[in-house]
Amino acid sequence: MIINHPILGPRDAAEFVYKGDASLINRPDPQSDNAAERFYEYGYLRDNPAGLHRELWFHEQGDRSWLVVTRDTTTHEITKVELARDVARAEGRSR
Amino acid sequence: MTGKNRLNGGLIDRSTSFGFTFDGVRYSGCAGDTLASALLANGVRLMGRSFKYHRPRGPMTSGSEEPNAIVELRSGARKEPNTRATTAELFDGLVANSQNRWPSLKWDAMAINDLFSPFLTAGFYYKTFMWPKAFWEKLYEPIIRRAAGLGSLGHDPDPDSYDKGFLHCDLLIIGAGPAGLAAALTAGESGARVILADEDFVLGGRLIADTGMLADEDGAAWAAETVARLNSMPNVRVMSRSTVIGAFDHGIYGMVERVSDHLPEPAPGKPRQILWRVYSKRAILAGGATERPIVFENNDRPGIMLASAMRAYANRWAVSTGSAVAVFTNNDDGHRTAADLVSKGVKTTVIDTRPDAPDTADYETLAGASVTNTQGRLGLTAIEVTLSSGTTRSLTIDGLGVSGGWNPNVHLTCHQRGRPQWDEKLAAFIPGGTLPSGLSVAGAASGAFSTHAALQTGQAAAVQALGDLGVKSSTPDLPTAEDAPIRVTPFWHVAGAKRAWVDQQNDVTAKDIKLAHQENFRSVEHLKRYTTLGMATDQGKTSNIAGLAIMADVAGKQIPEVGTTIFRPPYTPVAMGVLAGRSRDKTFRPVRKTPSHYWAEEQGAVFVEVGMWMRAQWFPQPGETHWRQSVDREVLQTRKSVGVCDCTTLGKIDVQGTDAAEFLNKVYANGFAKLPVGKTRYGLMLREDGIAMDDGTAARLADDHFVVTTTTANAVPVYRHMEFVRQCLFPDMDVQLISTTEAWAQYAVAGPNSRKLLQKIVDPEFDISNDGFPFMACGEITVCGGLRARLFRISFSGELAFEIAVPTRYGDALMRRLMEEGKEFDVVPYGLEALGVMRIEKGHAAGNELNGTTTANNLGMGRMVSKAKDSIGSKLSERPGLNEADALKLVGLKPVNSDDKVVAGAHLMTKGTPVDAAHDQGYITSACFSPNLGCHIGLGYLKSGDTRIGEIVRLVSPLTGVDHEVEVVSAHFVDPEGERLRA
Amino acid sequence: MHDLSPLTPLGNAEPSMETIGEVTLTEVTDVALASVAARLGREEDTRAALKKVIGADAPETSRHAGSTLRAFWTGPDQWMVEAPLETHEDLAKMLSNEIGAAASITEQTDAWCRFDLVGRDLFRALELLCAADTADWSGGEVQRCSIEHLGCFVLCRDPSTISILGPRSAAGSLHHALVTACHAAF
Amino acid sequence: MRYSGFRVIKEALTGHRGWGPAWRDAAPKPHYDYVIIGGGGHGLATAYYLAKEFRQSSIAVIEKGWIGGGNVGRNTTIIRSNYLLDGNEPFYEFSLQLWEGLEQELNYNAMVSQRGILNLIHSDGQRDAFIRRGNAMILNGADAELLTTEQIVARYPFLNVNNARFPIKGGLAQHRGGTVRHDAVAWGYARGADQHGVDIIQNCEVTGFQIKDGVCTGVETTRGFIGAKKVASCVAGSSSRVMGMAGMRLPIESHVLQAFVSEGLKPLLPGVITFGAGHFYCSQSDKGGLVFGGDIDGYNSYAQRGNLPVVEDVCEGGMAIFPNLGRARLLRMWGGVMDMSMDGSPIIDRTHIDGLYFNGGWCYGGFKATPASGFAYAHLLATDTPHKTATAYRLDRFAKGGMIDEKGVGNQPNLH
Repeated sequence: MIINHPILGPRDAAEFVYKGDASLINRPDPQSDNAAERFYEYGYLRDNPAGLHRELWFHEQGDRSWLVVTRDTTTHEITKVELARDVARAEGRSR
Repeated sequence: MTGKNRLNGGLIDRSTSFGFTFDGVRYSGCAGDTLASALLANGVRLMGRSFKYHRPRGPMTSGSEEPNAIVELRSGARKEPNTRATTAELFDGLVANSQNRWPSLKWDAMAINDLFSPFLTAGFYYKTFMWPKAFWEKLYEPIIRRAAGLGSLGHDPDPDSYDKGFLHCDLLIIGAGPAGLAAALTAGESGARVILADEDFVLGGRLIADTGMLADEDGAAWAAETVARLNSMPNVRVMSRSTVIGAFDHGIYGMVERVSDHLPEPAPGKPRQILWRVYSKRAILAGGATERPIVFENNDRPGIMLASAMRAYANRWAVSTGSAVAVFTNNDDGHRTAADLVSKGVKTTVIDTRPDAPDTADYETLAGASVTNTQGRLGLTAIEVTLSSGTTRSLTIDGLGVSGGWNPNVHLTCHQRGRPQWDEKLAAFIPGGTLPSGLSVAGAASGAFSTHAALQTGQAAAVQALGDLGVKSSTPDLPTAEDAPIRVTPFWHVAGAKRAWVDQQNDVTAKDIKLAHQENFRSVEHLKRYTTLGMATDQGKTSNIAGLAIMADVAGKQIPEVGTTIFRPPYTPVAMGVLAGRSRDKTFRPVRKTPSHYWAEEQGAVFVEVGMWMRAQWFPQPGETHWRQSVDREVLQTRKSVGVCDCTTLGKIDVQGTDAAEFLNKVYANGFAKLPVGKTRYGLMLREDGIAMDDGTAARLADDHFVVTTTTANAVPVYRHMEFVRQCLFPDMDVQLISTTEAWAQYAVAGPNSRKLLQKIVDPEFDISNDGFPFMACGEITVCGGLRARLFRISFSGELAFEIAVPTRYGDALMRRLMEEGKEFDVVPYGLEALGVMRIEKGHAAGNELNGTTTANNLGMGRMVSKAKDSIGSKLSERPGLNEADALKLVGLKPVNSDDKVVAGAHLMTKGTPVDAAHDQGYITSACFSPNLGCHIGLGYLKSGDTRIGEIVRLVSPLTGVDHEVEVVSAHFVDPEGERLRA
Repeated sequence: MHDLSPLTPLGNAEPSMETIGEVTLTEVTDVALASVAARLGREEDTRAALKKVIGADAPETSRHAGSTLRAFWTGPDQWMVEAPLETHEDLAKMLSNEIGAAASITEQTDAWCRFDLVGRDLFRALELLCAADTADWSGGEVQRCSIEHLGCFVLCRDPSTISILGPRSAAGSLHHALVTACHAAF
Repeated sequence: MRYSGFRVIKEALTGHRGWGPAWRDAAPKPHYDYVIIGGGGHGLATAYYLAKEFRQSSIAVIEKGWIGGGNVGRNTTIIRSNYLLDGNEPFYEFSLQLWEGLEQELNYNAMVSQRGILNLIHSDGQRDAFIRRGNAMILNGADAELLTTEQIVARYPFLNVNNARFPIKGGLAQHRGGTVRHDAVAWGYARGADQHGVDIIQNCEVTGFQIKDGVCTGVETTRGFIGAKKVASCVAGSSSRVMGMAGMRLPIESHVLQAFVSEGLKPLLPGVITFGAGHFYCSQSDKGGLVFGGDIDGYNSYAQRGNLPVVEDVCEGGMAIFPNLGRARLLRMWGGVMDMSMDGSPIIDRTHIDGLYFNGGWCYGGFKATPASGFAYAHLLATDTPHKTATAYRLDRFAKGGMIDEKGVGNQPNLH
């Protein structure tokens, strides 16, 4: 596969390490009252769609960026690649 | 003249004659021959035996789709089983042998199977060999296994080397026939980066096998000129002997270049083959088409082959495949073969299934007739023809060409599960469904069969592809060429034929297919799996369609209703060696060496693999005959005086930034915010699921600068994890991470005299006394008169100990200096084993304890998981299942009888309970002989272990025959109070 | 001045050098390295400071620039600085003084081994080693990629000079891979 | 019709006219007691044992394509019970015992070949781990033997012991492990289930569940609604898709695992062997092909095909231990969709919806588990209590912290 890195352009997916569903960015608030339940769902439940999937890839043999790749799991077609850091900020994560 | 069947003309070099042997008999052929063409030229038709019935077989084709003529090529360590004689290039001294026969190809004892064929129908083995039960492994299976299989693989390591490489292009063109050449010419002239790949060693596709004219020159000449023209273009890379084996995601193609297979052996330093990973923006499949046979009684004898193959042997290789031949056809192309043969002076008769067959004065045509049987034990001698009148006529011939029409080579279009679609006019499957992204198809592969159509569609495909890339293409003039219409009347199998072969290599007959249908194996995939149709080394290139047709016939359906099977990579079988490339033997993976590696070699150290690292395991001294002697000495001497160990392999990560401390608070379960500058702290890192991930230390060199260490094994995953936390979870933290594992040579200097030793090399302005540099202190210093170094007062051994780091290039010199200066203390270097012994004696957890299922609670570090702050893993570590009352706890174990061993991997049982899984109490993680305690000791996990100190439990290892009593003790065997550390 | 003598990544006192066909392969040990990673919000300050240090604009993505002191891009707002070891043994400290708190500086001199390939058509060896498309590199390019399972930097100094930086501890394996590829290609 | 050698001979002499269909193609009835979704090995085995062992009738297996078209027809045919953890080992040992009698049970020769499986050991730490595993196997009633390198070389004389990057320091053998002709397992169970009255319905895809007030009463399919007292999902890689129609999210990701077969060769490998310092496991089929595989590609996929890097990684592993493989040729490669669970272990459980049951999360342990999975699932369906060897395979174990993590890699499916 080829991942079109937003900074570096097309790179062989073999340079990357896969983590999983991009929802892993949305780590629950440990202070929230149902934190235990939410951490369980965060840690263990997945949509696992047959179709568009937003997923995390780490450019280990490259610039060490974590990316959010939008890929169709039935065709492997990639329609969008973003820096995970930008996505995380956009989704309200900070520090 | 090489061979009695050699004709005039052809593309062989008669001036270069090659000697070769087949089954020990010497023959000679020419440069440009394949093994098959050379054997045929010498009058050898019998080249193999079929898989199941051991029927005599000769070449059916002249290319890579060959099912029958497969041999063991070369000898000794270079022997290649199952090699197609039809593609093996002849070279001087080539050695080939027939396979899957005994004692000889002519007299094969296993041919007896042919007599028993009524019993050996499709799937018969699923219905028998069941009784008695034990006989399967002992009797039936060994017999079946010995009878099965084709060629045999040698035991010697493959002596050749293989390379892998990476190519980039705008346009990859697969196949160098008329369509591919036209496409390459067009794209090349347009300045695009082009790769033109063809599996053959002479480019031109059918142009070099046929006699058609392009404008006023013959096709082969035009092909040669065009190839020369392409070779002269710097932006075009023409690659012959290069098979595109698979279409993978996003325009990546796998291609195998056979660099040296046409040579007796590869030139020094050169690979046998190269696996190219081709990155293409666009690709054109111009892989041509494959003629298909017609299925009739005894259609598998040597001498019976595809009509197009007969034509190719005559035209390209100047080989006559019979003195008197017939062509059995259902389409006009069969007549082209007849015409070519007649023009070469071969007496030819055409048997055309079509009543309205074209007629000519050049040869006899039997219209509306079909071949209903054949004779000849080891090769064709005669055929029986049933004429349109119904009467039969026997023809005494030694060659029969069969033409059932042509199938486009759609294989690559299926590699991403695209499904071919049926074309009624061509009576063939053409590319359909979703093609691999960026791939288009031209020429015969797309169903454009005439040479004219091939040239035009090739150019059009190139123009289209370049257009997609925004490249304006020039359209060079293409020569005029034949544009004969396709006239084919589907005719798949002669009615009533039983022992008529559909898949010749796997011996699947028309009858087998009917039986599969009768037993409800009706989906194409069931048919394939039940009869093994299309599962042979040719992947059904010549058999699948006929199989479908017969299935459709029995099911009373149309072929497209029955469906089609999709082809899988690779296009043709690929040597495992080239898929591995250079990653084999000692170079399977890189070797990482520590800074003291070369010094340790001089000391005669014994090394051990730790991941990719090579680490000194122990340093044998003269007179030491057993490793234990060395290790015990290293341990005792370190605890008594001082020892030095290379611990460079521990991961080191530079953590900097104004939020560095806050960041470490997130990734470590315990707190780091309040760690003062100049101090080091042990840190336990959890995965988000609450399980211990890694442990190490973090040294605070400045407010905004930490140096974190990880275990050797986890250096990379921990760095990746920290980057995830930094970029994805806390993107606005000001923290930067840099791995510095390799930058520093780091040595543990341990033992009561470690300070004294270090004081001799640490520059005087630095006070490393217990007050000036207490336990867990760290700092940047200089040594040996000004060399920058880092000093940490941390201890894995439990002794007064330091770790000192200098720039890696000085690591070797520092080790030598430490040994020199340490002489007065009888300093010892110690290896991984002694390191392990001392950490077990001290009760420090390591990889065996941090096995990915243990929690801080198991490790006895539950209290370290700070509730005061949020850290990765803290929440999920609270789950009840991870905090049960009888949870495993890390304990020490010591044999009751001091001679008994403690074995890592042994399980623990409560005394008096049965020894079984239900009563399992835990297991030993690490064990060693402790020279300090004078007995074996171990660390292990025991249910409620922390409350069972003093209890005697059973240590059992039925696997290694161990069963004795051990006492549960504190994991801290040595200096439990930690006084030595602080001395 | 201390009296310890350094070892090259290949384990010798002097850097190795060999010729394969028309191509020379040299172990390079006289270059100091330090990484520069901009602090959050200080990216522009870091670029400005880096410009002062290398006498050229901080290199953009996948490029390198400079003269005596050079820098190459290693990641977003992150660079590696190269300097003569002779004069810049303590490069990291020197950069810290220059760049101050705008960036995190880390000594990298001994984290890497470096081999230079000099000769014509070097891409023919490189295409057997890594996925980088080096055929039309003209100078100034840098790409991190995997060579024989090792994470390496490939820098094009000029069309006939390529530097390959790899993990120092695996220098022997990397060197072997380069030699093998050169023999296969040339 | 009973199969036997005599029958084969009789039919041979009478033109094979007597062979009937191995199973009937049934048309869906409006209602069944049990509807099993998925005509793979597990689904067909479940139906077989439900009918035969638990004496249930009115059972249908519905399959969207053709039976045995999923992983049971795409795997590397290995059977073994060399597991470490108590949650797993008894179950896989039970499965191995069922394999041992399968042909006689089904009167179908699935070629269960107990030729032995061998895991190579390359480091001291690995030996410690394998000793712990071997002991766990024995304590659970399975067989295990620790072999020396010499013993291994005696069976595999071409093993790379002298020139290996990672030396071979012995191996853990399970002699009762081996291989089975994978397609025949599906066909044998289908034939057996059919003979016990199970309706096998091909080309029948589930499009939805009928769920009223927390009770599942049937499935919508491409061939109409089929009512059921109990609906049992058994669809491996499609688990998330199917259970998603019931509004459930699962602790599962679907990943592609590639498998490979070489050209046919005369007998080379006596048993099953796995490399311990890379990704490669291999056996030789009775037909002569080397059947081998390695790691999953590592990214979520439903595409039933993989990519080159893993192909290369697997062949590197093969060459690392068997340098003579260089001149053998890879013939065919394909991919299967694995239901990779969050701890690498399966789930056989009721769901929070009454009448809806779930079986999945097999990772690549699925094929060897086929008989026990079918038996245990049938037990659960018939009795609503888990089979004694499958008590740990609960859906709620992740919330409660009762993971069964053989590899110790945590909640990341692609690492299991």
